[in-house]
Amino acid sequence: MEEKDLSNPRMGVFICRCGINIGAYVNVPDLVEYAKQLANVVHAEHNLFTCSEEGISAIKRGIKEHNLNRVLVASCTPRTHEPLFRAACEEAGLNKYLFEFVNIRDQCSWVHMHEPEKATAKAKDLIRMGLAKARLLQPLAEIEMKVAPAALVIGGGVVGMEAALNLANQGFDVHLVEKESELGGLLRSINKLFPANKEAVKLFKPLGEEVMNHPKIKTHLSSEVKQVTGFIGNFNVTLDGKSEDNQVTVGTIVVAVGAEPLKPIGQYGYGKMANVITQLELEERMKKGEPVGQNLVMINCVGARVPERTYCSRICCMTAIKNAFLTKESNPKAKVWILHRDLMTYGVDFEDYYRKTMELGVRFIRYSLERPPEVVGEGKLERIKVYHELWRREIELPCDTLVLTTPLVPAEGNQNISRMLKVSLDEFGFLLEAHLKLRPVEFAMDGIYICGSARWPTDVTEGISQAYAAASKAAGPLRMGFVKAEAINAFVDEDECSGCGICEVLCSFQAIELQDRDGKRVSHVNEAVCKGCGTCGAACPSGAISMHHFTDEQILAQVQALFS
Amino acid sequence: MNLEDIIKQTKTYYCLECGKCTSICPVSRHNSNFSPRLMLERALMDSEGELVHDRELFSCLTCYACSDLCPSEVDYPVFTQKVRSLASGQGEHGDCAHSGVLFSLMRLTAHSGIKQKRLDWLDGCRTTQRSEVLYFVGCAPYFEPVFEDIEVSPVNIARNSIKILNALGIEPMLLPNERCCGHDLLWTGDVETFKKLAHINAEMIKESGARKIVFSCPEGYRTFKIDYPQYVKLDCEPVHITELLAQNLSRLPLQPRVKQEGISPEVRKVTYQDPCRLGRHLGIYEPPREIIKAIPGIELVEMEHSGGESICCGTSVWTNCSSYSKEIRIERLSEAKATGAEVLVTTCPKCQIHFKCAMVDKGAEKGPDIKMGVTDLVNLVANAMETRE
Amino acid sequence: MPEFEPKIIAFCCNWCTYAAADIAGTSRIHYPANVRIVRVMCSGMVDPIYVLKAFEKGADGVLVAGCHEVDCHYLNGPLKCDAMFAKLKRVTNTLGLENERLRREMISTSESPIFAQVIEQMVQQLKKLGPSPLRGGVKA
Amino acid sequence: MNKEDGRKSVLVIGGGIAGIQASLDLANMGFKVYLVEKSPSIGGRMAQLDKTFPTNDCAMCILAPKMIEANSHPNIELLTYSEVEEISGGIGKFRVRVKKKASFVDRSKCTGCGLCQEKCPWKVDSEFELGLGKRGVIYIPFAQAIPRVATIDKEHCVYLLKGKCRACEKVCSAKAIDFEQKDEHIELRVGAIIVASGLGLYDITSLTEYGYRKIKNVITAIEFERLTAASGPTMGELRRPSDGRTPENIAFVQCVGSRDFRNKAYCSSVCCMHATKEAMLAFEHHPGTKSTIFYMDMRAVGKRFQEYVARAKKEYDVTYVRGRPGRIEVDPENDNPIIWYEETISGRVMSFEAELVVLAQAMIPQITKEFADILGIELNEDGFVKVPDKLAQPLDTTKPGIFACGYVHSPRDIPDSVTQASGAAGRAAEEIASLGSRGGE
Repeated sequence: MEEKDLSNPRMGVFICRCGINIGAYVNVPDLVEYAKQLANVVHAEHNLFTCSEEGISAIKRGIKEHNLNRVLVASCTPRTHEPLFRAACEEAGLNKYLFEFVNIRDQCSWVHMHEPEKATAKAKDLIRMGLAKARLLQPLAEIEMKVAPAALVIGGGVVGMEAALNLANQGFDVHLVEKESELGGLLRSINKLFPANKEAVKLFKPLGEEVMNHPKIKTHLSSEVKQVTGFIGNFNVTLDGKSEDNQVTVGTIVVAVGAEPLKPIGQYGYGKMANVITQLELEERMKKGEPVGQNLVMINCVGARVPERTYCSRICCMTAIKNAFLTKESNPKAKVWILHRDLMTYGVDFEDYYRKTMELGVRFIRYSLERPPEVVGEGKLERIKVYHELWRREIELPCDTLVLTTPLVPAEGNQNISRMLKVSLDEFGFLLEAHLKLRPVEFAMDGIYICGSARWPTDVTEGISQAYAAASKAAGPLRMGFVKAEAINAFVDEDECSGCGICEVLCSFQAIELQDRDGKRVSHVNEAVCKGCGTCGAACPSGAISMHHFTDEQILAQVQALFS
Repeated sequence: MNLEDIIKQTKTYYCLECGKCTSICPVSRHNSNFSPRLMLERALMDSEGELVHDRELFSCLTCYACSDLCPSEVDYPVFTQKVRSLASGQGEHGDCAHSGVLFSLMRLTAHSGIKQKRLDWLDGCRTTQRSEVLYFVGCAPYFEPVFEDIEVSPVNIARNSIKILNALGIEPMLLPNERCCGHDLLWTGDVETFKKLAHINAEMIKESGARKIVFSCPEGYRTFKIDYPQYVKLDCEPVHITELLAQNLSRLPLQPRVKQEGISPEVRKVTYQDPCRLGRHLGIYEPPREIIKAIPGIELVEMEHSGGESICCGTSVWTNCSSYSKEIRIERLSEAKATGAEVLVTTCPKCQIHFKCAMVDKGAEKGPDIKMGVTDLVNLVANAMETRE
Repeated sequence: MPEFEPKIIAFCCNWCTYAAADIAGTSRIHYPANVRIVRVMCSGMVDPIYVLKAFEKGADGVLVAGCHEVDCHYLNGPLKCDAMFAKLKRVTNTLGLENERLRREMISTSESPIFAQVIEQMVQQLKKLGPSPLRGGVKA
Repeated sequence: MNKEDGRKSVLVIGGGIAGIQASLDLANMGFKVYLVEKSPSIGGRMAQLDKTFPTNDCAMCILAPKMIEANSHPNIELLTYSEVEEISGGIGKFRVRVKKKASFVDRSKCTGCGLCQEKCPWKVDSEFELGLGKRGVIYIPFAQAIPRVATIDKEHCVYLLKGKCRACEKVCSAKAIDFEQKDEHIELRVGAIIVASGLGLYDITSLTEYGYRKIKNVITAIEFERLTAASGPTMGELRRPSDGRTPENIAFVQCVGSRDFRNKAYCSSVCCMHATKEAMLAFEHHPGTKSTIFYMDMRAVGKRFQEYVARAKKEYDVTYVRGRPGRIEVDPENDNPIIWYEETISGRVMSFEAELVVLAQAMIPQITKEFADILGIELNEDGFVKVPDKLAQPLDTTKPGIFACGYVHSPRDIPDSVTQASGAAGRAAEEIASLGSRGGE
């Protein structure tokens, strides 16, 4: 399309009667006449429904016949109708950002039905204000940036492997980085997995092989990510480790570094007394087929839901119940008691598994934080004393093996990840998602995604679902081959910029960084990352940074116009 | 059967310790020492000793109010029944009301040698030696003298039952040497005697060639329908008289006007007490109501708690008839009074006995006014027919 | 002479309060016609100068409204707005502007009735106060 | 359409948050998405919620932008008020027949002005308001509905039933009313299908002990949401049904139909938290409101949930009582429900008088056996979509190429549903891609 001359504004105004919704309460013909008198308005008309076929063609016609270079529609809300009218402008060869919208239905006719004059007067003000802004509108382009068709997956547990395979099967090169010398993560020390009681090895071994043999996946074992620069579409990653090529460029990144079970040193004689072990150690014994005792007592929430670690780590109840189930199954004569504070067997499968475990004869005893269990025995494990909260009495249980159920805690690696990727940690040290409710596998930072227990403790099933979720997010830009940057984003007047860096600190998306311009430090906006909230502009002391389509001039013009 | 087996059989291991049972238990509401949930806790923490030696073990009414609502479907009444058998093995029988007279009578009938004279009240009833239908009389002849001073006549219930059957053209046979059904023994843990009785009765019934056994007592009915088959083979069908009548309502010559048994001819409003055995044990709620509604001039008004939610008459199997039991009865009768009904109708002789007992009780005057007519449904029906002549 | 009609200018964030105003429309919730909305992407982008200019030009009241913190489309814009607003408020107080003339609100999409209430209330208060002392603008 | 096109498109069934999220992710991966929703608007259950735990952010505020995005996304075609009738073929080349139900409104002409629903002389219970509010027989389901178009409910339309009225037609200046409109049937070719039909509510009237529908001031949790929502029938004023008073003493009863062999053996997973949230909301609406939650296990297992519950106790005066009530009765004097329960920690049987009781009604998967048969997938005994290998392929159904997410898959809260939705999208993309390499036949 040929460039329009924007030097002198030629503005067209299209006012919608919205059937009677506007027409009946606002004097639309009056508005048209009024608009015609305003500076730079070369055309004004009203339509029964500007959003209808006729309305849209009226806009296109207007742009052609009157060679309009600014268009204003006064009708309903931009929140739903702006895309439609912008498209109309574009089809008529006018950059869609030269379009302005005022809302005289939701803000005038519908809320001031009983005061038609006032509604009309207000509509005039709004149109005048809109035109004042429209006069200053500039064409904008949504720049597209190429995306490197490869992804980085950090963490070689099942979750990381599933993410890598999903991306690789979609045809993208994947770099899978695992700090250990073999794949599998935490599952390597797990015996069986609930709810199906499937051997963990049967899950992670085949996965590992599939990953190793996948033509699209380059696995970097005993390696760690040293440095990451760049942004979505173009991350430059430096690895340190055995692998020869330690420089890779990827479009998106998936973080799956997992978490580790707490070692309850000093609690209930753990580390001092024989046969006081964690669930993980119990699993190792079971895996080796070692005897696990005749009288097992399990204590849940050891180091979890306590003042120093307030959270519930979600998967431990089921871990305990699973191990109790397997113990009873292999040795029905054994006695197993699970001491708990609320059983978290949510959903269908877990509740069912819990009931089956009851059926096998595992007994559940509710204890309270105020009166925790005690180990009884002369230097060795003999009995467990516990206050049975629902029986309201202290009881003693014979015990030859005490199993402590401990929560997952954030991996040390998280600190490093957080620094390197400029993503935040929550108060517990888990990685912080963009939005707890609707963006659980994304970071605030574009192009980086999170899955598995690094974000929050999850079991295998949930972890794998998250892996697919993160993978599908990561696949988006890779499949498209480009990312569209917000056209409405911040820009810097480098002459004005004093390089104070307030904006850099303020930006929640790491979209701004100070750069050197021939010796001078100026802030630079990364259009690929900027979300266009405009907060930087409000804070800039020297007025050097502002946001396209919502510039100070444009907004002040609206303000000024109201009172002119 | 040991405690572990009982836990398995009654699905006690599913207990979520939620307390729903205790919150709904009519006994627990009055007697804070009794809690079905805590009984189960003991079982699950296998402290059998404590369980069997707790006198409250015999406080349970086995009324099924708890198990009907139990989210884990734990069968608490059966749990109680089985644990009581453990207990009785260790000499625990609960506090027997009526100084255990009734129990010794029941056990005596288990003697194979005895020759009872239990049918001297049949005047006006047509019965036969051989018939498809057998009417099971139950404890009536023994209860008659024991409870006549509180104006309950179980024999009259039996008599009226037979008259009604006659009206339907049925001439039932009776067992001249019928034995106690064993219900109370089973539920107090004397399984051995229960089995003896079951075998003797089953044998006699077999010889009689009956196809159908009619009961006016819900306990006998439950015992034959649910408990006997676990020990003996019965090749005939037990039915409760209310089921039979409900199916043949049109054939009943029912007249408006009711008299006798403390019921003035003007009686209009009655309320109905679902006996636990007939209601929650066997799910028979509607037939009795259909019958009452079919009696011209009688209006049925429901109590606050009725049908599946109805409350037990306060005692079962003659054990632990305590002040709490009395409180339950008074509460229930107050509910009945609140309906404005003049007569409380039931289908179980024991309900009648326990309610009447509460009324004549010394000190009852001091409490709320709970005096009202109490009668059995068969009496009500029989009267509605009799006025014909 | 006709009753004094205050002019209020409202800077509303696109995601919550502007939406609330829309829903007020679709739900036909009536409120006084004294307010003019200027749409901004985030309450956090409201530059103090917008507000001061409004008063300078003759606004009788200014409303700065956006998402509640938790609803923010940009993570934490409202916090930034609050920080700005606190400073601004002190300045306008010093200027001798009555407290009611400058108002900060958090109004979510589903709170259109509240949007209407706020406008209603502001209009009442401003009518009591009369025209802004800064009306007529600053003569240079 | 040829097979290639089929492979580039995906069908998503259900326009709730899960379906919307799956559609957006697929669309952002370049797939053509057909989003089929049987009701007139997308939004699903989440649209009915006031706020969401544990952030207490407004459900509509975070949902509406996604609804609008789904509506304006060039790769997404919304098929609202439509139903999937028939499916043939398999992965990579599904043939899908969709019925666009006659709404008797030309949805392209309707401007959503809402005049018709205002002028419609006939009012019926609003499904969206769970019968707590009314709507016109011609209606837009709720203020933020997407698409914002009117629909005529033919079950109740007096013109369609009796041939008289046409009031809506008279007021519609867009000339959008079309009483001649017929159901329309279209055929789609898609490579994969995602089932996200969401959650239904279990009928708890059978749990007579709790008196729902018998005792006026006993309501369900979802009804409570509408009573606190600013856009709800009471404009966000929490009022109890019997007398419209604001209750100052509210009881929440958990596991009503859930964790119950007689009803639903499973745990509905979200009730502990929504009760906590609703208790907080009651307090926020009316500071000083006392809430008591009757529970068995406080299943606060999600991120920040424990802290949320702690806050409820500390700052919102919420008391948690461990005990499952056995019966709710009513005080005829003041219509106050009276809860009988055992406080299992003290072992005492007690009664608790509340001004309003909110029942945590069990939730069920929103899918029928018949519809599962149409799709050719199996359901498990609880009616959720059956997943053959939960460990290896947690989002796959028994039929290749069909994936499930959200509550129809398993009891899930919003974050988990959204995660599954994105995951299902990822699986669909993966499977279709690997077909490509195999030629897809």
